[in-house]
Parts: sequence; structure tokens; C-alpha cells
Amino acid sequence: MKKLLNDPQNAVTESLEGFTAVHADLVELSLDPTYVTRAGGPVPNKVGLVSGGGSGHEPLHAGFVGDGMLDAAVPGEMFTSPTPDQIQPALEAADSGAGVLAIVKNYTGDVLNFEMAVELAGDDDHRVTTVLVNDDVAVEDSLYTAGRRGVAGTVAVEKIAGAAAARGDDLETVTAVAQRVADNVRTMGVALAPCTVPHVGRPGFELGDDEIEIGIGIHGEPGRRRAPVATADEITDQLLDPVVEDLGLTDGESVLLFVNGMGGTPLSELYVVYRRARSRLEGLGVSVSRSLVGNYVTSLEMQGASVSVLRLDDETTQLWDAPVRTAALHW
Amino acid sequence: MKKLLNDPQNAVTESLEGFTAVHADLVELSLDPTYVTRAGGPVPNKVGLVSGGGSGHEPLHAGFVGDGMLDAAVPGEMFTSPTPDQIQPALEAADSGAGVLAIVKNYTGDVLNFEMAVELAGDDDHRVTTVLVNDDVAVEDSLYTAGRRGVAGTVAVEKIAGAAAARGDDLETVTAVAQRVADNVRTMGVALAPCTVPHVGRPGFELGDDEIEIGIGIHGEPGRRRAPVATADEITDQLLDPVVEDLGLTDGESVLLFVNGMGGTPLSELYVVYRRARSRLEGLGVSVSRSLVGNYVTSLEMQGASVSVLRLDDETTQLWDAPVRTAALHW
Amino acid sequence: MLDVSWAVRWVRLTAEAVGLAKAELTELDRRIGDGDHGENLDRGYRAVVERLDALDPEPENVGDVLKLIATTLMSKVGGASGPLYGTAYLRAAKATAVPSLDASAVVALVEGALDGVTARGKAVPGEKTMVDAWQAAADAAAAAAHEGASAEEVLRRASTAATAGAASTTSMVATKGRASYLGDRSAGSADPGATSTALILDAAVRAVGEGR
Amino acid sequence: MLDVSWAVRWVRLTAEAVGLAKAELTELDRRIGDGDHGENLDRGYRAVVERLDALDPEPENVGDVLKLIATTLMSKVGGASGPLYGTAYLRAAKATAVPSLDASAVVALVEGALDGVTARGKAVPGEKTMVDAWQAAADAAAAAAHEGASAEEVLRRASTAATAGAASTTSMVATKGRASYLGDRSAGSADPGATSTALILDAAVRAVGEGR
Ligand SMILES: Nc1ncnc2c1ncn2[C@@H]1O[C@H](COP(=O)(O)OP(=O)(O)O)[C@@H](O)[C@H]1O
Ligand SMILES: Nc1ncnc2c1ncn2[C@@H]1O[C@H](COP(=O)(O)OP(=O)(O)O)[C@@H](O)[C@H]1O
Ligand SMILES: [Mg+2]
Ligand SMILES: [Mg+2]
Ligand SMILES: [Mg+2]
Ligand SMILES: [Mg+2]
Repeated sequence: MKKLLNDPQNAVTESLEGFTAVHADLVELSLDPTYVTRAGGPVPNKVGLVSGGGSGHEPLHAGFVGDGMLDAAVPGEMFTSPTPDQIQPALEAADSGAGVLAIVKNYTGDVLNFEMAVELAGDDDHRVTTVLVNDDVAVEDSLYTAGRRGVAGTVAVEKIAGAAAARGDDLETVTAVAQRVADNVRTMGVALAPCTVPHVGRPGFELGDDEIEIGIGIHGEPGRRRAPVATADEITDQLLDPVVEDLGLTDGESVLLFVNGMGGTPLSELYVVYRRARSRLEGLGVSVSRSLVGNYVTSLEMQGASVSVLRLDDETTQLWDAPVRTAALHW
Repeated sequence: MKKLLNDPQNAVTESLEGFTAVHADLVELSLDPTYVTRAGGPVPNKVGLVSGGGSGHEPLHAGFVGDGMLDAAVPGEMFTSPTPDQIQPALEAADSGAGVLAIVKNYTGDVLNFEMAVELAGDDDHRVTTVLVNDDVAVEDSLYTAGRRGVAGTVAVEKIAGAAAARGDDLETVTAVAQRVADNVRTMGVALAPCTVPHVGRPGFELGDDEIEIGIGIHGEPGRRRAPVATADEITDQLLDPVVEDLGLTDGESVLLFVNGMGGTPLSELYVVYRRARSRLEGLGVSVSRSLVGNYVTSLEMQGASVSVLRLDDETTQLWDAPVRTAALHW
Repeated sequence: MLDVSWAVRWVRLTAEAVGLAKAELTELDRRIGDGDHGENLDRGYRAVVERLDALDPEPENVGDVLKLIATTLMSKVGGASGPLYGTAYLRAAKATAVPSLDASAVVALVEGALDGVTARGKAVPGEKTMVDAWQAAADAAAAAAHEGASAEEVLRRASTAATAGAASTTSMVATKGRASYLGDRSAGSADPGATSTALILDAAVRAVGEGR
Repeated sequence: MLDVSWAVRWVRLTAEAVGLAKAELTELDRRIGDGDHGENLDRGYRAVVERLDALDPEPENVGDVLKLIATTLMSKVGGASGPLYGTAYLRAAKATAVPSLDASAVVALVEGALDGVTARGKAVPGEKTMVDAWQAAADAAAAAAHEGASAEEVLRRASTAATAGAASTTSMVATKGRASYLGDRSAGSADPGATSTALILDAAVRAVGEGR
């Protein structure tokens, strides 16, 4: 394992220190416990938005703190959910009095820690609602699993809910918008090569020279199946098909197409995947009216990508287009 | 070699097709010959800015086409300079009559092909000036080399010259500003793991499990020396020291600090490098007044990073801050 | 005697055991989860020991020690196991607000921990989680107490049952937690959380021995 | 006879040779450059052959064939070798605007190519570039013509000298082109461009044989 790190135990803190030094106009860092808030404190009368989760998925979530998106982000240790005593003060710091929406990716650890923090913040008279993101169609959502994982679709939920909060919607409305996005976004990912968590020191899984892992999670959790290496077009189809099917997309609908890199894949390859996914969607009569391509929800240096499709309506389209000023998304 | 590609011969074209589909509001793609121009054609009375070079360094250069930066980008094959018959029409397409500045990274191939294209465009009565970027302090600039390579510093030249052109400076002034930036920026990079050019099918170099390559070029050209793996802080010092020395930075000066990822390194690690470089510069009494951290001049999936320092003056600081609206830089 | 100094020894032995088994727990989690369980618990218990060292005066009740573990794990571990173990120790602490434990208090401790885990995680036995170890331990403790065993003996029976419960998870298919994403592929490797539960109860027994 | 059909055969044999040596040229470039020389030339010569196939009517002069190579390589190869070989063939074409070559025309062809490469790339012999092959070829051609050799013999001597010139680059330290970044580490492997120059001139000789 070769990494640009000092003591792995300090990786999260040192990285956040660098991040907040670069983006001091956007964010402030609290240490002990660790969380990131929007510079200048919560916006009066605006619903606060908080998300968080294990580190190693940068720019998620701290890269999305700023105007039009999150008010606070709570980074855990590498691939480990943050603790209630980090989340609670972040929730409270994000509350200007209009209440707070917590956006939680559906992992047992994230769910439990946020649940406890929300209870604690509630004890302190903060109104907090929660929306779970569970967009990963690779996992069957059934009694036999912890439910679908939250993956790249989280970006869409944070952006669109952030815009709703920014235009002054109240907590119930922001929560409903976030839930609508969560309900209408689906994702599936592939890994070509694994990643190594610094303190573990060896890759999270092994892949043969001619194998890929279809349906990978963002922590390197094995996916649906091992498959032989294939062309970008073939792999894209294997990602897109279950997404389209699960969403029940039909002719004439309009979508956001989001191709997300896992961290170690060249941008140029992501565009090749996008090209195929877009032409397939258009072939189905689906209009790709908004797009995002890049490394937004990563798994350290994992090689691979995910394809997300969000069914858009007029309101969510407008909210997607609304201005955003964060380290990682800006328009 | 596992990549999200179809036929490697089509990788550049397919990727550009995806890119221009995503960013149709910003760019237009010409094929045969291949180049990318700003959507809507050149801006009347504005000096045109054109850059180009081998592909595989995305988002460089096409990701920097748009308001306040480039008017055209000319992508060659993977790691191979574009040809004069691509460059010439791009130069001409970028000329609104105010002339064109070509920003060329100092590689023999880029220099020769741009030189021929500039001659051809000149025959067609286009005024074209050229600025060479040669910021890589890993290479000795002497009679015994082809001169320093142009690497990540190119982004600063393109951004600042782009802002000068956008505010209406004439060709001579834009050229002088670009040259001033090129004269005041220095870079040094490190590779932790190599990259594989698709049609070659094997890594450009080999590194032992406990070796890094200090002074790597952006095509995987071996650098100054092999070194044992070290901490991020130690590696950062090895990159920053020659940069600072070569620039002759002194107490009280103000700089842009740019930590660039080679494509396969997690963003979180780049921030760890930034943190150290910044604290070292501040220790020298140098003020880090502007910053950029991210994957901007990549080498496919290479793992590693480079540290660039640009000495700023009031004018270049203002031009850096001026609005920019491109796929990869936006403020 | 299962008194406050036993509880303190228990903590220290647990921290030691988790430190030694860190790589093994991580490897179990790497196979069917995300490879951080050893690191998570090690970080947590090291913090527990630090706080214990700084503690002045000594706690009066066994429950005070367990509460310190609970709050520390909650604030240092994260992941699924942080809230689960945190809530487990918290409930166990509530059941042990006494200077030393008799047989029925040991049962209350283990049952409290089980209640905490299931209240938080909603898992039932057979889903390949730490519940499989805690449930086995609680059942064995209750049976032993019913048979009139001593406090120490109840603890010993609970610990043995937890180890067996952890071992039983090897063949199970996970339906809770991160391992559930693997479906059938989760069978064949023991659950990391059940394994760490067995380690914790084993340390409780060894803490008795060391105090003699 | 070194006439137009010889020139056409030369092109085809060059394209074939470059195709076969693609991996080897790329490997040489991988060692001291960026590993694309084989791919670059192969892309270029395949395009040359395509254009040649589409050509109607047949060119009248040897120079016409060389000019077609020049413009095609310039527009298809890129890298350093595109403009260098492009300019080489362009100058060679100017020197060979005749239906067939005598000994002095062969000398003019090779010297024209050398002039093109040096005008464009500013390298001198000993810098570990294709100049080392072209210079050796030009010297040998001039000497052979001076000794009264036939056109074919001049070509043969030039080709042999180019091969030797390419081999001589192995021990050189590069001071031009991408290999120069390596400094002393560039010694020990032949220069890819000098090697491809040797291949090109070898194909010219073989094209004579095939026409007989
Ligand atoms: N719903 C649940 N109920 C009980 N235990 C659970 C549940 N989900 C997970 N666990 C336990 O947590 C353990 C994993 O803990 P850990 O690796 O620290 O957290 P994470 O899964 O968040 O990485 C599993 O081995 C399992 O025993
Ligand atoms: N200045 C120069 N003069 C002559 N030949 C050169 C010069 N620079 C490079 N070359 C030749 O070009 C060859 C490399 O070509 P190629 O690999 O196709 O281009 P690039 O170096 O741009 O990748 C070298 O092996 C060398 O022979
Ligand atoms: Mg975890
Ligand atoms: Mg090249
Ligand atoms: Mg885990
Ligand atoms: Mg080359």
C-alpha cells in the first residue's frame, strides 16, 4: 500500500485541515468532535441540511457544504460512520431555528448513529427530520438485507433539497422534496480494481486480471456478481439496465444522468460510459435533460464507476439548476 | 489492463463525444480533424486562446474551454501531441480578428506540431503568438535536455491569460501576461503507481512496492530519482523544496499553491499534501493567498500528485479571481 | 467477587484482547463487511482505558464502570457496532447499579446488553449478528442462575455460550448489517460482531480469575 | 529501377515493416520516452497506404509519392516524429521531382530528409535521435555516389549505414526529445526514431529487390 499519508490515524483530520484551509471562504472545521459547517454559521430562517458518513468518499460530504446545499457535514473515520457526539453538535450548529433535515445513507452504522444523535438533538429542542437515501439497485431491498445502500444518488438529494431550503421552504417541504428525490433516483456501480483502507493496509477485496465486480458498494463491499472484463458499452448496459427497470422509466420522461467515478478511474473513461448510457436512454425515448460526470462519491482510489438516473419533474429540475456554491459543485 | 473503454483506437473520440454532450452549453466538438471550441464561436474583438496536447490529461485542455479561459482545445491521441491539421483550424476558429495566443506545453512534439500549425495559420493571415509553459523543475533546463516540461502550471497560465483576454487586453498584452505567469510558476510531481496507455496495454514504468518516483512527468516519463516510500509530509517537502528554491521565493511574497492529482489518488490525500505545503510556505513567510486542489492535469489513472507554486502580483491575483465558466474550473 | 475492581479489570482485559485480536476481527469484517470492525473497537476501548485511567475517584458501582464504557464507545467507535455496543453497555449499566453482582445481577447485566442490542439494531437470532452471541449468553446465564449457580459460574456459562453462539454464525446467511448485501455469499465466515462479543465475555471471566 | 512503382512498393513495405515492428518500437519508446512511437508511426503509415490505394491516377514523379507520405504523416502521426518525418519526406520530395532516381538523386533524397529533420528538430548527431540514423545514411550515400556506385548501391549503402547509426544510439545519452529528461539513464537502449529510420531505409532497399 502506497499512499500520500502520514500516520493513517490522522488521515481524516489532516485531510480536513487541508480542505478547510483551501475553502475557508466556504467552510469552518470543528475538531473534537469533528464536523464541518458552512462558514459564517447557519442562515437565519433557512432549514438546515446536514449529512455525514464514513470518510474516504471525498468530496462527499464536506465538499457539498455551502450556499444552496449542505449546512454541515459529519465525516467519520475511513469507511466508518461518525458517532452521535459528532453528529449532534453538527445538527445543532445547522439549526437557525427553522429545523434541520438529516440526509442519511442507508447503512446500519449511519442509520443508528444518526438516530441516536437526532434523539439527543431532539432532547435539546431541535426539530430534526431524516431522509434515508437507498438508491443502490445492486442490493435487493427485502427482508433479507439491511435494505438498499445509499450511494451516488445522495448528491442529487443534497443538491435539490439544498436548493429547496435555500429558496425558503419549511422543514416539512424540504423533507418532502428530499424524499421525492430519494424515491426517484437509482444507481448501480462497478469496480475494476479495489481500494485499500489506510489502517487495513490491504485491498478490501481481490479481483482477477480479467474480472470486474458488478454492483459494488462504495466501501468495496462485494456486489451482485463477478463478471468477465467487457467493453465500456457492455459494462454500461449492465449498470443502466437494472437502474432503468427498477425506476420503471418510460418513453417521454426526463432524467438527470449522473456518471460517478470511484476515485481511481480517469475522467475520460467516465465520459465514455456517459456517452453510452445517454444514447441508451435516448433510445428508450427518455430525455437526458441534466447531466453530471465526475468523481463525487468515491471509494478512495477504487477503479470503477457508477451510473445514476434521477427521474426529474419541473420542480426538481429547477431546484437542480438553482445556484450552488460549494467546493465540489458550483454553478 | 482493465479500463472502461471500447476499442482503444476510439477512446479519445468517444470520450470527447461524451464530454461535449454533457457540456453542450459550453463547448462544441469538431471531428476530422478533432478539436473543441467554445460554444457559439469566438467572442468578437477578444483575443483567442488555444491550447492542446496529448489526451490522457483530462480535464486538461478541453475542460478549460469556456468563458474566461480557452476558446479552443486540441486533443491529440493518448499522450501524443495533436497534428498541425488539427491545430490550424482550431487556431483559426478561435480568431475573431483580434489574434490568437497558443499556449504550448514544452514537449518536442507539441512544440513542433504547434510551430507548423502556426506557420500555416500565419499563411492564412491569422496573427498567432505562442507562449511555452515549462514549469517542471524536475528536468534541468539546460543544453542537455529538450528543456523543462510543461505540466500542471499550464492551468494557471490558461486561467490568467484567459481572464486578461476576457477583459479586453490586446494580443501583445495577453501574451505578455501569459509569459509572466509561465515565468513565475514551478511544479514538481511524484508518482506512487504508474498508468497504462490503452493501446500499449502495460504500465509505462514499473515501481517496486516500496518505491516512489520523484520528479515524474505527466506521461509517466521517469523523473529525477527513485526514492523509498515516505510519509506525505516528507514527500511534499521533496516536491516543494526545489520549487521554492527555483522560484527564489522570499519572505513576504504572495503565491498560488496548487496541488494537482495525477488521476488515481484520492482527493483526501491531495489535501494532506496541501496542508503540509501550505504550512511550509507559511513557515518561510510566504503568504498562500490563492489555492487550488484537485485533479486538473492528470496522467490517466496514475497515482501521485504535483505541487505547483505561482508567484502572484496584484494583477495576476485579480485575473486569477476573475470569473471563469468551464467544465473543470468555475467561479 | 464481581465488584467494581472486577469491572475495571474486565475493561482492561477487554481492551487488551481487542487490541490483540484487532487484525483478526478486521479480517472477518473484510470478508463479509468493510474491514473496520477491529479498528473500530480498538479505537473505542483504547479511549475507554484512557478515560478510566483519568478517573478520580473510583466509581462506586459496577454500573458506573459500564456506563463509562457505554458513553465512550458511543462517542469513539462509530459504525454499526458503536451504537450497538454503546446501547448494550448502557442497558447493562442500568441493571447493575450496585457495588457487586450476585448471580441474578449477572443475568440482568447480560440480558440488559441483549436488550440494548436488539432495541437498537432490531435483529433477531439467526441473522448473523452479535445478537447470536448475546442471545446465547443470556439464555445460558438465565439457565445457570435458575440452577442455583454462583455469580462467577453464571458468567462462565454465559461466556462459553457466547463463544458457541459466535461460532454458530459461521454457517449463517446474514440478513442484517453490511454482510447482508452478500446474500448467500455471507455464509462460511463468522460474524465479526458476534466474535467480538465472545471476546468481551471471555475477558469478563478472565477478570474474575485475575482478581482471586 | 528506382521509379514511381519502386516508390509505391517502398511505401507499402515500410507500412508493413512498421506494423510488424510496432510493439518493438513502442517498447523502445516506453523505456526512454512515452511508449507511443510504434503506435504513432503505424497509425501514420496505415493512413498513407489508404490514401495511396485511393490514388488515381498514379503519381508521375517519385517526389509525388514522397509528398503524399509527408502530408499524411504530418496530419496523422502527431508527437515529435510526425512533424520530423513529415518535414523529412517533404524535403526529400522536393529533391526527387523526377520519374526515376539516379545515384545523385538518391543522395539528394537522403540529404533532403536529413535537412528536413534537422531544420525542424535542431538536433545534431550524437544527441540520440533519428538524426543519428539520417546523418549516417546521408554520409554513406554521398560517399557511395562519389565512388561511382549505382543508384541501387547508393541506397543499399545508405540503408546499412542507417542501421549502424541507429545501433550507435544505444550507448548515447539523449539531449534532445523526451529521452533527454532521463539524462544518463537514457543510455543502454536504442533510440526509437533512429530505429524506425533504419526500418524505413531497409524497406527502400527491399523494394528494389521485389521489383526485379
Ligand atoms: N442490526 C444489527 N443488529 C445487531 N448487530 C448488528 C446489526 N448490524 C450490524 N451488526 C453487528 O455489527 C457488526 C459490524 O460492526 P462494524 O464493522 O464495527 O460496523 P460497520 O458494519 O458499520 O462497519 C456486525 O458484525 C454485526 O455483528
Ligand atoms: N529534436 C529532435 N530532433 C530529431 N529527432 C527527434 C527530436 N526529438 C525527438 N526526436 C525523435 O522522435 C522520436 C520520438 O518520436 P515519438 O515517440 O513518435 O514522439 P514523442 O516523443 O512526442 O512521443 C525519438 O526517438 C527521436 O528519434
Ligand atoms: Mg464500517
Ligand atoms: Mg508521445
Ligand atoms: Mg465494519
Ligand atoms: Mg513517444
